[in-house]
This record gives sequence, C-alpha cells and structure tokens, in this order.
Amino acid sequence: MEGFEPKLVAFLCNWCSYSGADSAGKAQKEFPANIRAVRVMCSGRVDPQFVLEAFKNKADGVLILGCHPGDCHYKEGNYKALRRYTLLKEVLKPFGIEDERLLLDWVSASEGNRFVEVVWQMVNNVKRLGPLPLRSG
Amino acid sequence: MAEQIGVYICECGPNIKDAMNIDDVADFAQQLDGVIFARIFRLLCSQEGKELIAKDVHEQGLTRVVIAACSPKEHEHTFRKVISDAGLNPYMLQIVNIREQCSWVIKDKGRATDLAKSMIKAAVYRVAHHAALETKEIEAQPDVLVVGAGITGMSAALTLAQKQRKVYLVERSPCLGGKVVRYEEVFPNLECAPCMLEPALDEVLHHERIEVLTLSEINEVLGFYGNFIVKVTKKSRLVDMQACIGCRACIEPCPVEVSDEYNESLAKRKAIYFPFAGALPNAPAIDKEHCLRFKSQECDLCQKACQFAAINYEETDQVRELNVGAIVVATGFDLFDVKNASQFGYGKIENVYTSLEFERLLSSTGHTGGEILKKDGQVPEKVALIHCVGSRSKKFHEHCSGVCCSYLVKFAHLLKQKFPEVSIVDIYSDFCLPGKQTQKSFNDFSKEQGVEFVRVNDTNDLVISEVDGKISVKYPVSGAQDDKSLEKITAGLRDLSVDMVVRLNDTNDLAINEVDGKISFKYAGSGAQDDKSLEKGTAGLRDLSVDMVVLAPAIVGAVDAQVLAQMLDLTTDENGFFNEEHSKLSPVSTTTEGIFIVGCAQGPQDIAGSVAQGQAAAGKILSRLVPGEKLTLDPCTAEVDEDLCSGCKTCIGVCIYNAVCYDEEKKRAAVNEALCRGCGVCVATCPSAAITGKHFTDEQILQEVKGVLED
Amino acid sequence: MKRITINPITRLEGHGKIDIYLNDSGDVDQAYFQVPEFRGFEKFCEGRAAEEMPTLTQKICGVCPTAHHTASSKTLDALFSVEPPTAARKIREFLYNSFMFEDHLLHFYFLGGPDFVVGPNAPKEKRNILGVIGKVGLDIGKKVIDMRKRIRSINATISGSPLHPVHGLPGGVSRPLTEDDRAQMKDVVKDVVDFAELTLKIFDDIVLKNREYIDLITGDVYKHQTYYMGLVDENNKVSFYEGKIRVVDPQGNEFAKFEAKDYMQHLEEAVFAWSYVKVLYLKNVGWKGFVDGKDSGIYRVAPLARLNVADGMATPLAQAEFEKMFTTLGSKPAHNTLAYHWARLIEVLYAAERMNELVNDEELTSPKVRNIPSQPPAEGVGVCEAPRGTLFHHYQTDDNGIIKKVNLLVATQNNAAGICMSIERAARKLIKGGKVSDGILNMVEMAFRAYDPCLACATHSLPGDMPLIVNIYDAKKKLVKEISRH
Amino acid sequence: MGKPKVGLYWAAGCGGCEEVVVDLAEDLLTVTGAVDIVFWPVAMDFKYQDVEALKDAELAVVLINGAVRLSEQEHIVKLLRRKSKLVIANGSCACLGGVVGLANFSKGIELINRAYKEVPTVANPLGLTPQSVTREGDKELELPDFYNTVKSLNMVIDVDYYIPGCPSTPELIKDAFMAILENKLPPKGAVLADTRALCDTCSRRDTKPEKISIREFKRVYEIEIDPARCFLDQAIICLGLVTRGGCQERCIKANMPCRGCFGALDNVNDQGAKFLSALASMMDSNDEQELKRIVDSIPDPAGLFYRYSLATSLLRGKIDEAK
Repeated sequence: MEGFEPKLVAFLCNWCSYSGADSAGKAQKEFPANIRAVRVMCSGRVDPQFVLEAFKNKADGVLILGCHPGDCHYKEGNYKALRRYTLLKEVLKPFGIEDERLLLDWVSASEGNRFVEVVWQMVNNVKRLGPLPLRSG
Repeated sequence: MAEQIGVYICECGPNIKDAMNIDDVADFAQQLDGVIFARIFRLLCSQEGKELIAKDVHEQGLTRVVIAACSPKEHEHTFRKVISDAGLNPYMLQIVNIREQCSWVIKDKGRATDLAKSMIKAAVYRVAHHAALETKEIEAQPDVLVVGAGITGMSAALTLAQKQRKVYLVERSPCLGGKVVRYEEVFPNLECAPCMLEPALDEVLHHERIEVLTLSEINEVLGFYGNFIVKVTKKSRLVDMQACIGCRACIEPCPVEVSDEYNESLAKRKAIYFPFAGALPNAPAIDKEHCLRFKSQECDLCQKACQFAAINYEETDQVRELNVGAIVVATGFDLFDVKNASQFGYGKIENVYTSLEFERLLSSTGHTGGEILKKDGQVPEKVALIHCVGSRSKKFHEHCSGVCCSYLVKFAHLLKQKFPEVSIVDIYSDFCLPGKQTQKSFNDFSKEQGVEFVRVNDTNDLVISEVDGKISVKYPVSGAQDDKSLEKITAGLRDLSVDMVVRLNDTNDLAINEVDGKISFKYAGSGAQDDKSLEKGTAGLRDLSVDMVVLAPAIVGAVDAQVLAQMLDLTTDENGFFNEEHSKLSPVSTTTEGIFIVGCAQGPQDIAGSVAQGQAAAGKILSRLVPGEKLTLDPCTAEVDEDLCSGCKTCIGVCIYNAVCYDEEKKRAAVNEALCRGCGVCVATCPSAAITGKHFTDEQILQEVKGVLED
Repeated sequence: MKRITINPITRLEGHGKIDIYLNDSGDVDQAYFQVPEFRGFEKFCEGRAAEEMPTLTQKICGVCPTAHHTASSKTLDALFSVEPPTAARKIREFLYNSFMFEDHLLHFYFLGGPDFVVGPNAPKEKRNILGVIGKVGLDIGKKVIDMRKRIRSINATISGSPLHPVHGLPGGVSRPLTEDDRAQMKDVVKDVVDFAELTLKIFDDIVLKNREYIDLITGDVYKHQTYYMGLVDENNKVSFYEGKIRVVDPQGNEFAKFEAKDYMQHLEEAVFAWSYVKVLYLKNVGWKGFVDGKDSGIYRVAPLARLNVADGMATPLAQAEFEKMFTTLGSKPAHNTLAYHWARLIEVLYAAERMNELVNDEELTSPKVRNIPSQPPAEGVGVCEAPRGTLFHHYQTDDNGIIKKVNLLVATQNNAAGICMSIERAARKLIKGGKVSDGILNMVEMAFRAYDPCLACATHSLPGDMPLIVNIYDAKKKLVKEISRH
Repeated sequence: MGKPKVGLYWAAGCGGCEEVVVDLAEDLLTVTGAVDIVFWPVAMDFKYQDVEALKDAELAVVLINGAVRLSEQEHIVKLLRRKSKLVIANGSCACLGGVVGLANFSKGIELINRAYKEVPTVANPLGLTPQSVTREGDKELELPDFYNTVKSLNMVIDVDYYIPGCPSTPELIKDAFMAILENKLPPKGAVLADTRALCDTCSRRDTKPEKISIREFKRVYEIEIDPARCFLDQAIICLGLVTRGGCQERCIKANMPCRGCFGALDNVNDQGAKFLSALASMMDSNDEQELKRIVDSIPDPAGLFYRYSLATSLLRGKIDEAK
C-alpha cells in the first residue's frame, strides 16, 4: 500500500504501557505518527466496545497494551483483558477483520524499546493490509 | 451555561516548540467547540505558567482546562492543584502528552503538528464530558488488631501502641512468644531466645495500650479499611490471672495426663498446665477438653490445692466485638508433616526427630531439661542432620525455607558442644546461608569444632581468563561432588576431612529403616564421595549407620490459615502462605486494603525478617491511620446505577478487592468506595453498562477515541 | 395493451403482486403472479450452530413458525441420529395440532373467510375480521377471539412462546409437561371439538346453503386438474406431524410415495427472473410451464391436497366431514380451488379430535422427554405438513454441528405454480371487455386466498408487504384508469 | 375530530409482531374501538394507494415491524413516516435488524446465488436470478431491488419509540397504545420495555453464584438442563444478562436460555461486544492456549452474541473486500 498512512488507536494501561511509551519518549526513540494513544487505568478497563468503536471511527488497527502477566498493578486486570481479547478475536472472524488489525501485548514501564518495536511492527502489518473497508450499503 | 474551555500549549523550552508548528496547533485548537482560547506558553510548570492559568480561570471564567505539555505522569497533579486552588474542580482538567508521545518521538515536523492537533482535539472532546469529582473522607478507627502473639505479632504491636491508639493482640494459645520463646539458643550468635524475648514479653503484657487476649480466636471479620468489626471468642482460662501467682501448686494434684503439644507431644502434661516453664502470662490454664469436671465427673483437686482462690470453674467463654481500622496477620508457620514422606521413617522409628522436637530436647524449659538423650536414655554416638525435608522438591513443597541450613549448623554446633565425641553426618543437597552473619558463624562453628566441610562454594575464588579466544573458568576443587564437570578434581583436600559430607541430589530420595535397633539409611550415592570409607565408591546405594536423626522439614503456612484467609478475603499459595499484594513493592500488604501479612504467615522468615515485617506493617498503618484524621478516598472509583443494575452479579466475581458486593435485599450490586481502586475491570464487564468508572467513563474514553481518529 | 397491476395483494401472509395484461379488446392476454420479497435463509444459516436452527428458521414466518420449528427439530433428530422419547414425540404432536387448529381458524375468520362471510362484493372496509364479527355476531366473534387466546396460552405453556416455540432439541424437547400443564390443556381442549363443529356449521350456513357460492366453488373459474401431494400415516390417513409423502395424479391414482430423505428424487424448483419465488414441480413429470393436466409437473399441496391424497381422516368426526365433502363435490380428487376453505375446516376438526386423544394420553406427562445425542452430526432431512403444505428442511453440518449447507422447500412454494395458474384463470374468466371492478378484482384475489398462501415462507423472506392496488395501463404504460375501491 | 387513525405495516420481518397485535385478543376490540385502523395489509383490504391519499401526519401512529431489505420497503416506510405523527418500531427486526440481520455476515449476491443457483433441488440451467426489471415479450415486469445490507428501521427513517422482542408481547403493545391514547408517552426514542436486563426478573437469578468459572461451555443438546438453575452456572450460554427484560421470560420458562431478542440496554452500543466482555470474565484460565480451548467450545460465538442485533451492531456486519 503506497502512501497509505494507517491510523492506529493504542489503549495503554496507566501503570506499565503508558509509562513504557513515555520512557520511549524520554529516550527520544522515534516512533510512528500513526499511533493515537488513549490512556486507561488498566488493560482490563478496555471494553470490547471500545475496540469496535475505534474500527467504526475508521481506525485501521487497534492495540491494547498492558502490564506483563503477573505484574498487573491491579493483580489480574491484564488477565481479564487477555480473556476478552481471546474471545473477541474469535468473534471478529466472521466480520472479516484481519487478525493483524487487533493486538494485545505487554509492555512494562521500562520497556521503551519494546514499545517502539511493537508499534512499528503493528504499523507495518496494517500498512500491508491497507485501509479497513467497513461494510457499505 | 456553555462550556468555556481554555487550551494551554507548553513550549517546554525548545522541546515542544521546535518539534512542531506550534502556532498552527494553537490556531487549530482555537477553532474547536467550546474552546474560548488556546495560549502558547514558554513553560507552564513554571511559577508564571501556573499563575497564568489561575488568572485565566478567574478572569475568563474557564470551566474546563486542557494542557498540552509533558506526560500527565509529570504534572497532572501539579496542574490539578493549580486549577483547584483557582476554584475549579481538579478533575476538570485534561493533560495532552505532546512531549513524550509526540515532539520527542515524531521526527517529521508536519506529522508531529498533525498528531498534536488530533491529540488536543481528543482532549477537548474528552474534557467537555468531565464531571466534577469530590474527594470523599471517611471516619477511620486508628486501633489495630494483631493476630498472633509470636515475636512478629509482638513487635508489630509494640511499634503500633502509641498515643491515642489501642492494639488488640489476639493469641490462640494460653501464652505469648510463639515458637521462638521455646527455642534455647538461636542462630547466628546463639543468643538465648527466652532471655532475648523477656523484655518484649513483659512490655507487651504491661503496656497500657495493648490488650492481650490469650486463648482467643477470630470468628468473623466485617467492614473495610478504617472500619473493621471483628468478633473474637475468648475462651475461658478458668484461672484468674490477677489472683494467680504462678506457684504451680495446682498442677501436681491433677489426675489427668495428656500429650503435651507445647513439647511437640514428646511428653505429657496435666489438664491444668503451664505450656512450659516460664510461659507468660505466668498463670496456668485448664484444658476443658480433658478436665474431669467438664466430663461431668466430680473433681476439684486443683481448686483445693490453690492457696489464692485463683481457680474459677464458672468462668465462661466470651465473645468480644472489636472495632479496628487495620488488621495485622502474624499467624506464623507449621512444619511440613513428615508423616507424609514415609521414606524418612518419621513417627515409626524412635529417635527420628523434627527440628522443632529437637529444639525442645535442647531447651532447658523442655521435658528433658535440655538433655539430648535417645529414648533409651543413652547419649547418641552418631547423629544425622537432614536438610530440605519436604522442601525444594516438586514432590512436596518447591520453596526453600531459608533457615534450616542455619539452624542445622546450630544443631551441629550444640551437639558438638555437649558431646565432643559425637559424629555428625550432614546430608544436604545445597547449603543456604544467607544474611550478614550466618555464613560466618557456619565457618566459625566448623573450625572451633575442628570440623571442616570440604566444599568450596565461594564463587569469589573463581578465576576467569581468556584462553585461545575461549573463556576458561578455573575453580578450587570440592572434595565431595557428583558433578560431572568436577570429576577430574584433585583429591588434595580430602585427607583433611574429618566428618563426612554426603551430597545428594534430593534428600527426599532417602529411605530410612530400622535394622536391629539401629537406624539404617539408604541413599543414592553419587560416585565421587569425600569419605575414605566410600572412596572407591561407584554410584549406587550406600549403607551408613547412625543412632539419631534430626530432620529439617519445610516451613509451611499455619495449617488452618485457610480458615482465616476466608474470613479476611485473602488467598493463600500452595504452601499455605498468605498472598501479598505485590511480591516486591508491597510484600506485607494484601489485596484487601488495611489487612497486612507479616512474618512466617507471609513466607518463610528468620527472626530478624519477621520482626522487620511486623514493624513494616506497623509503619504502613501508622502513616495512614492517624488518630483524629479521616481517610481520604480517591474519587476515581466505580459506581453502580441501581436503576440499570439487574443484579446479574457478573461484576462481583471480577473484583479482586471485594469492592463490589451484592445487596441481597435490593438484589443489586454496590461498590464500596473505600475498597475500590478504580481499575475499571467491573465497568468493562458490566453487561448492563450500569457501572460508571469515574473519570474514565465510557463516554469520556469514546470521545477521546473519536477525537484522535477524526479527520 | 393494458396492464393491470395488482400490487400488493392483501389478507395473506406475504408480499404478492399481480400483473394482468389486457389485449385491445380488453380481454386478458396474460397475467403474472409475482412475489417481490427475498431474504436468503439458506445462506445466512450457514455457520450457525445446528441446535439454533429451530429458532432461526422459524423466523421465516411469524404465522407458521411452529411448522418451521417442528420441521427443524425433526431435521435435528435425523442430523444427530437420535429418536425423541415417546413423551417428547407426543408433546410435539400435540403442539403441532394445536397450532394447526389455531392457524386454520385465523385464516377462516381473519383472512379468507371474509370473502364469503361478508361477501366478495362487500365494501372493502368490511371485508375483514371486524366485518365477520359484524356478520356472525359479537358473541361468536368473542368466542373466536377467546378460543384463539386460550389456544395460544397453552402453546406458550408447552413451548415457551405463544408464537415462536423454543422447546425443540435434537432428540426431544427442553421441558416435560406437568400434571398442572395437562389440567390447563384439558380445560382448553374440552371446547375445541365443539368450536370446530361450530365453525363448520357457520361455513355450512353461510357458504354451502348459498347456491351462488356452491356454483362458485364447483364452477370452472376456480378449477385446475393437477397432481396433489401430502403426508399420510401408515393407513394413508391425513397426518400433519409425520408419515410418508404421497403424490396422486389428477385422476387420484398414487403416483409416488416416499420418505422425506428422498425428496430430491421427486421434487425440483424452477427459477423465474420476474419473481423471487421458486416454483416447485414434480421432477419425474417435468416442468411444462404454467399448465395443468397429467403431463405437467405442477402439483398442489395444503388442505384440499392433503385430503385428496389421503384415504380418509384418522378421527371419526373429521372422517364424516371428509366423506360429506367429497360426496358434495362429486369427485376425488376434487380440483375445486375454493374447496380449500372447506378442507381446511375439516382439518380443524381433525386437529381438535387429535388434541383430545393426546391430552388424555398417560405418557404425555412422562418426565423423560430427551435422548441426549451420542452420534456425531452429519446430515438430516425433516418434513411436516405446514398449514399451507408440505415443508422440508435439509441440513448438512461438520462434526462439530456447525451448519455447512441448508436447503428449504417451503409450503407455499409447492403451490406457487397452482396459484399463478389460478390467478390467471380467474382473471381470464372474470375480466371481459376491460370491465374491472373492486368486486371482480377481489374475486381474482380469492383465487390465491383459497390457498392461504404464505409468501414469506415461499421466499423464506418476510411476508406481508403492500396493500393491493389495481392500476390499468395502456400498452405504453400510461395510466388510463385508477380503480379506487371506495 | 374523529378517532385517532392508526396504521400497521410489515416490512422485512416474519410478521409475527402483527400476529401479536391479533393476540391482543379482547383488547384488540378495545383498541379498535378507540382508534380507526386505516391500514393493515395482513388483515384488511385498505391499500397502498389509500395511504398515499392520506394527508401528511394524518395518522396518529404507525406500528412498523420488520427490517429494511428491499427498495420497496424503504419507499413505503418513508411514505408512512410522512403520513404519521408517530412511528413505533415493533419487534426485533424493526428495532435491531433481527434474525434477518444475520444476512449481513454475507454479501447480498451470495444470498441470491445460494438460493437460486446452488441449492440441490434447483433446476436453473440458464442461471437465472430475480431481476429488478424483466422483459417477457412485449411485457415488462418489475421487482424491488435487493439491498446488500439489512438495515433497522431507524437507519432509514426517524423512529419515535421502540417495542423490541421476537416477537414483542401483546402487553407491551397494549401499553404503548394506552400511553398514546392517554398521552403518557415517555421521551422520544424510548424503548417501551424494561429498563433492566432479563436477570432482574429471571426466576433463576438467586441460583446464580457471585463467581462463575467455566472451563468448557456446554451446548443445549449436550446435557440435561437443570430447570431451576442459572444457565451460565451450567456453562450454557444465556444472553439474559445483556438483554433487556420485558419478554416475560418466555424461553427461560421453557427451560431454554435467552438469545437476546429484546436487545441491549440503554447505555450499551453493541450487544454482542458487551456480552462477550461479561462472558469472557467467566472463562476460568489465564493461559492463552487454555483460553483458546475454552473459546473453541463456543459454537459460532458471533452468530450467537449478535443473533438479533448484527445489523445495528457497531460494525453492522462483514466488512467489504479491500479495494
């Protein structure tokens, strides 16, 4: 997809991933302007409706980033996220939304590098897929 | 009235200004709905910056504020305070992180500008839906309940018992001091435990703000941080502690004899008894379970024997209701029940002891008065000390109890002191001697006894060098290794070996039997043994003969921790220890705020560790439960709308803080703001969208999503 | 040339449209019956869980959902190779008869009946249930409404909803009946036979005692020599819930008798670009166009057809009426389309009698109403007699019971060709010299109304679109006359 | 002025919701006594033409059931909107898209091809499919266009009130009529049913534990279903907790789980996603592989969670193919 600049929404948990993004920033590591960060207290706060709303509002991809398993500030919030995500992935299949357009991953507060890697990876995947063609008519 | 949103864009020196067309951004922000102005300022976190905002709030009548600057992690609190001091609700603020997540990371100026615009748009959309939130305060009870009067509980209690604060110290047994008070000498420096504890025991007993409740147990805990209501049953001692002087005249006449749990059931006690000589409080207790009077027989021998009319058969159990703000759980440990590992022959073979039993043998307050004798009254000639019984093994418990090696060294030392001739076989798979002094004492004891454990395990002796581009590691030999990489060792040190060291992969593979009055061992040998008699040994089973065995069983959580865990909404791990809130950052807190776990209730500890944890928990409590002060609650909690809630209970199962409860009357869920941490898991889960996550409502988040995506 | 567009047709379940072309002398040159509706259940049921099919396919039609639910449940029995326990079989059959009873009455009193009861030429605002009530009196009207209500309430007790049952499972039903349920059912069932007979009496008084109507019924405006198809029990008696499918030729000789699973060897569908309805015909005779007779594969189903293919009714009172009808009509098979109304009421009586038999059956309340499937699902066909004709469901699934392929042959599809012919014939016979009136056009509509067609079913699409309009166009499609029925 | 004029219309719906109007039984007489029904194709001979003859807003209210699938339906609901003061969406199809909305998992053309070309019984050598306009000699026959996407009523016209359900209930319809007659209507846009989820009135609620832990979901045909116990506690998927009440627990009483026909509650934008979120919280594992296994025990989750609401879900159905 030449010249296509996807829009990605990233739901970042306040304690790990948002700080992870900040530490990438503090280290002045370049990351793509395609990412639109939305801060939530916990990845477990991310209602599957948010993901669908993002797609509905023309997001080409959605990331949910939380604390690594076992490190959740709220003990099990990220596991709740993982459960929903696993089921959501299955539910999205008949909607024809490609797997790579939605990603749940773990980024800790210190993992600025990892944040940047995950984000670039996602942006490149979605660039390959092109814009999300929502149902018309 | 229409919203008046003020947008501030911080240049952050050059950090933001140079990375984007900041004027474009401001012009763009200016156009957004509800925005009455967008100002650019050099450094908003500076004094002038703060004053500028405060001034605008007053003069421009701002109702909401958006600040595009650095990460909210840096200055959200700063700016909340600024607008709140200026008379605006602190939650009418939205920070836009255009530094860490824009100017510092987007190298293309044009793109950075566009991103900043959409981030600010999202913030303006969001802030328009912010609600004023009030920080709630609740009355808090500064008094504290400490469960367990061992050394941990006592140190917590003593630290807590300050002015205007009462501490209830609840102990199940008749006496204070837990297990430690029943040890003779404790490692590393062989202090006399009872002597060490005596002042503390005394202070606890006579402290005006500590109420000791012996023979007492918790039956019910209600409420939450700052306001727990605890029901405690205080069993009747039947002995008036004021009247009793502890003369022991009542003990002898008692016709009943039962196994003495305070001497690890190695001896017998009466139905009226002192747990051990010198147990405090210094008064006996009557064990209703065995006392004849309570088996409807006529007996008042102890009462007759008492010169002080201290014995009162009429005393009844009472239930106390305590109102406390916090609870410290110091319920200690039990030992792994070695009967569950039959290979050790424990319980079947005489003279096979657990470490706690051996402590009682060593103790001058024990039934032998400190004499170490075999059952036949003879002095042992050869004693085996066995590490890691039921621990560090997938078969039983995987954890390392951390103290056994140390006290086994102590045992070896004390044995040698008493009987220089005794030979000791120390059977171990690894030595764990952490801390400042234990290794030293290990070395000292060994030398002083002329015992030399021939095993170098000090990595400081390693020599690492580069040889032909490869790394070569040279290290001193160990005389006793089964490690293949150590096969070719020189045996130079062997001759020095006096006592035998046998190294096994897993001491749980041992088999101990009785063969004509002797205890026989079978263990898997490892081929290379540092023992003359076994020098030519090849791998396989070896026989070796001793006449006393001391086992070091795993330290596990108190057997009935589960019961308490249920009452306190705590969880325990597979070893019976209570789970802490965070293994590193909050080791003594739990997921139930206001309930703390300390000492061996939390995990295996030595005495110092236990005391430190007791005091740590006390410190946490003292810092927040201040007499006369209220507890402030973060307003960003969840809230249930009863008109929408169907009582489906889905939210209740997902809250690990037990902050959401089900009102059986109304058939509705309700959030306890004092317990809610605002994670929002229940909000996302509620199928009726009946729960609002304050300051992170669906609407607020969706507005932000809409904003960042809009073209 | 003029075109009369009848769009849409009314007092039926479903969307229908009629185009009548008049030649210059004003006589009918050609008439088309179109169904402008389609939904595509065959496709969107793919991927669904098999056990959901009874409650999915019933949404094909809100008038005969019980027929789809039952056919679908039987298809699941076959799909999972599991037999329902006797009690479950009887619960299903009771519900089915109760449903037929109510559905047929709905047609007589609400849809088809008004044409006779208030008359084909009555003002249109009278040609409906309210007009019927006006004619037969409020007492009977209340009886009708009350009976329907009570029937619906026991259907709800048995199957969950008065409209869309939910109890069907492979190998049985989700809930056994209690003695309380039986008591409630008995309290309704005690009146159903009387009510059926009352209805037959109304039909007798209003229709059969009326020379004009008899001529209309026996006359050749509404007559076609076709094959007939219907379900019969082991004694070749009419059966709604189960049995073999029997086909007779226009002379009444058995042409075929087969099991549901063999339906593909006997039936085929034709597609027309000008209608959403697929037209069924007998594969082994073939499609010869919209013509009747022995050489045309066109066959008809539903009440009259069921009676035509059967040797009689399984219950005494209905048997007597059966004999009376064929004697009156003078031939078996009877080809008189309007006799559908009569046959329908005889089926009402049969259903009433059958309900009486079942409600007193000891086994009805046995707690054992399910056999849990033990075989992996694969493929199944199920059949039952819907009020409007023979209904086939056919599913294929993967091992996990996820639907892979669906085929549905639905009641009115069987009659589609017959309806087309009947409408055209009626139009030809009734419209002469360009003379059309509201009454005449209503009599054209009576030609399809007799079938009680469900065009929703016919297209597995959603019924009931626009009211009937008649426009007369000249050959250049200029509106020359708009017929208002006021 | 005379009695208020009322119309009933049936678009892409099974028509069950009009049967429900008939099920008003004796109340039907009350209602018909209080109003003039001037348009009701299934039961009366008033015609499309009669509707056009009406003045704008002459009707007091029209009850429309069914979704919008064909051009003709869109045309008529727009006409009715013009002719009526109030429009009430009656039943799941009109409110949510209903079962017919499941077609949005396919493309329109796939539905046509399956029905007219692929099914085993069809004999269609020419590969004909229905056409908007067909020439038969000198004659021209029209059919309405078949849309690619099923729409709910409010995607096509402005809707004043909603009565959900598949089908809706006589009680709800009667209440609606009474509210209109007595001028006691709630604010525009209201759903005229319960404000809480089905669990609120479910006879099994008290048997639902505070924590449900599911390691494998069960299908209704696989197990004997306890007639008194919460379905979810039996690992059977029941949409009651995400579905508006008012249905009188029809399915529950028949010992079958809720399938969601009354749609979601006021603050929920996507019934399927919300249910997914609640259900996932009951899946008892933190391990990815194990969770996948648990999810695999749900047959056709999307079809189940969006059973009645796909057409009105946030994504509305399967996305188009990339250009």
